Amino acid sequence: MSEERQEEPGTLERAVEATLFAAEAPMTAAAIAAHLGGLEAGDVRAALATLEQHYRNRGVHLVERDQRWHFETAPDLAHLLRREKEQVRRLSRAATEVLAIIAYHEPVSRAEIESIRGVQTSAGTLDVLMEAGWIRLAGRREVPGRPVIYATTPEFLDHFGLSSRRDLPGIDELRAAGLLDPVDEALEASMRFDPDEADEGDEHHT
Amino acid sequence: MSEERQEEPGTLERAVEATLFAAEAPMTAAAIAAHLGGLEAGDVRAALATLEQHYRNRGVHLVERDQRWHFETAPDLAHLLRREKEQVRRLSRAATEVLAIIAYHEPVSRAEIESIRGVQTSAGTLDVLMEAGWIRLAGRREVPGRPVIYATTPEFLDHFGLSSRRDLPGIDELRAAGLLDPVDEALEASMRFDPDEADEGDEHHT
Amino acid sequence: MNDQSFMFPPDAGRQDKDALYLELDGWEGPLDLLLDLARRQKVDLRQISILALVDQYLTYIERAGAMKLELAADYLVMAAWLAYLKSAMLLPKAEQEDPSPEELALRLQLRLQRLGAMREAAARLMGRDRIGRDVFLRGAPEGLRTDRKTVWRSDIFSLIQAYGQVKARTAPRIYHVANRPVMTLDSALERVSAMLGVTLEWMEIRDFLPPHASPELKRSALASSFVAALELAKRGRAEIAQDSAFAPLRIRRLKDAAA
Repeated sequence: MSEERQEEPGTLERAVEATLFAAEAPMTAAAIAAHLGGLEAGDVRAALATLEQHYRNRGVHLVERDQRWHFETAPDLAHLLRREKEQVRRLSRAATEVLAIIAYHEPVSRAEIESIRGVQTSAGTLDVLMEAGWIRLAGRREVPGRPVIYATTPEFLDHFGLSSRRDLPGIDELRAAGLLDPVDEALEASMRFDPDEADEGDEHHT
Repeated sequence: MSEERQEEPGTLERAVEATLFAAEAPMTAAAIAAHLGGLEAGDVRAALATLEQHYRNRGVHLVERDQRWHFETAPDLAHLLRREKEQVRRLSRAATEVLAIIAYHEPVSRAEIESIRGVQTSAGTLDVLMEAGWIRLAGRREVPGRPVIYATTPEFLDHFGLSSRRDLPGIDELRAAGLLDPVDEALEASMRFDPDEADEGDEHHT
Repeated sequence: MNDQSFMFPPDAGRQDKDALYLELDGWEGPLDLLLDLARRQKVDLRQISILALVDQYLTYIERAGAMKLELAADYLVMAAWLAYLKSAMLLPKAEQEDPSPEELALRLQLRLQRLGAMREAAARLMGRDRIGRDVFLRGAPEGLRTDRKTVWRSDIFSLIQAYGQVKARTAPRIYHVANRPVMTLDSALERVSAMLGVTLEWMEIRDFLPPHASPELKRSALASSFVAALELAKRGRAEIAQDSAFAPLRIRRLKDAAA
């Protein structure tokens, strides 16, 4: 359809339109007729048909369900009612460490992560990584207590631009890059003021 | 008017229409733009103008109040839609007067309200208006005693169908007649310039 | 004084005590009553005769008093003020004080105009199409919801750097003590005892140290030999002497002690 001719809506049509707009629940043609002061339900039905036609291409539709009429947002626009607003946040240092450990050692349990990091890991940190879609539960370790073990996901490789985990630099390469040098006091101090640290308050060194 | 040509509503127009239909409170063009995912407020305003035009003759109108938009039933259908139970709070004469004084003079202190009405204002009167959401504290007047001053809210404009305070009935005439100026100011002006003064007596003020 | 019916609200004309009382009760203070009386002059408030208005008010209050109705203090204060205003307006102009009665009358007129204007404004405001009375909002809006979702961001360098830091922080530390030769207490004891056995002369402690030792070993040997000397002295096998602080420490075997 390209263009349609619209007649000036009649009084009954306008009254039915307003009634259904203001109604708190869907109404039958008879209920609308009664509400408008004892009109013929048939006349109301005719008005409803005209309205239904008028709203067919609009952002709001007039729909009939179980003989009751109501306005609702057009189905193709339903997504507008619940929108997701994205907020970009940088991963905290604690979470980055945990993620790195999982990536290098997967699959690992939380206890193993903690023993590698040397600090306790809050449940929140793993939640954040799960929420980010970078780690997943990879079953349980068949040892006493059957701890859950974690592994990285394809999304993790994607985000970090890796084609596979083998792309991660090995220990020797890290050492060559100076990344294994003992953390000196200055670095330690600078890390203490890392703003990301704020959300790691629940962790303490063992 | 007989017939008008209606174009198929555009995507943005439909989205704005659906958003405002579903909204539980009036929205500014900027809020609609943000909700629809960071559109230009200008584009939304254009869509609002088209929609306003489209609904102008219908049973439901799109109205702008204090730069916020909402749909409401057409005022001329009031007699058909008025419910059995009155949804509107009945205000005492004192409360309606106080509300009018605040609306036409805002921001205004309680002492200023009382000097116009010639009686003390009971605390309950202001409370009723605050509770209705029609007035708000608007800071303090920087005079001795630093009295609290009151002003109206966007909900007040909404409720009384005012696009802005400029829409207050007769406000321009009242202002032109000096009836919104304090008595002292009007007195001074009138003693100095009022040509009627000659009629009141042949006395000349020094 | 003007026509009585002009001064009284129509239903107060019945001269019923209660009705009059209720009338008074219905006014919100003297200004309200004055405005009502002024309205009965049926002229623009700007053209109002203040003198006639004052008379009406005073008559009203008088009648109420005659009927032994309790009058609120502010009605009586207003009556007194208006009586003063009336007398001032009737006085010859020359005897007038400041503020002039014209000014006082004008002030009253201006106040009545303002109250009248606001009363009309209130009525017009209340007569507008009001939400919930004349116009209605959507009865069952679906509502809009915005769910906030956090998108996490990081990069490969941060990742490997973090791993490096974990490794560096937690790598088992190997303490290299090789290349640090020491002389144990046992060997020092053995050496000092053996050397003391050779002579009864005093010997300086540095004579007990291995002659070609590295500086590190010498420091260790000195400490161990000193402790060994103390041990031998305790066992009564040697004696230690020092002439002054930091002077050479001398050791010799005790004569009667067995070597």
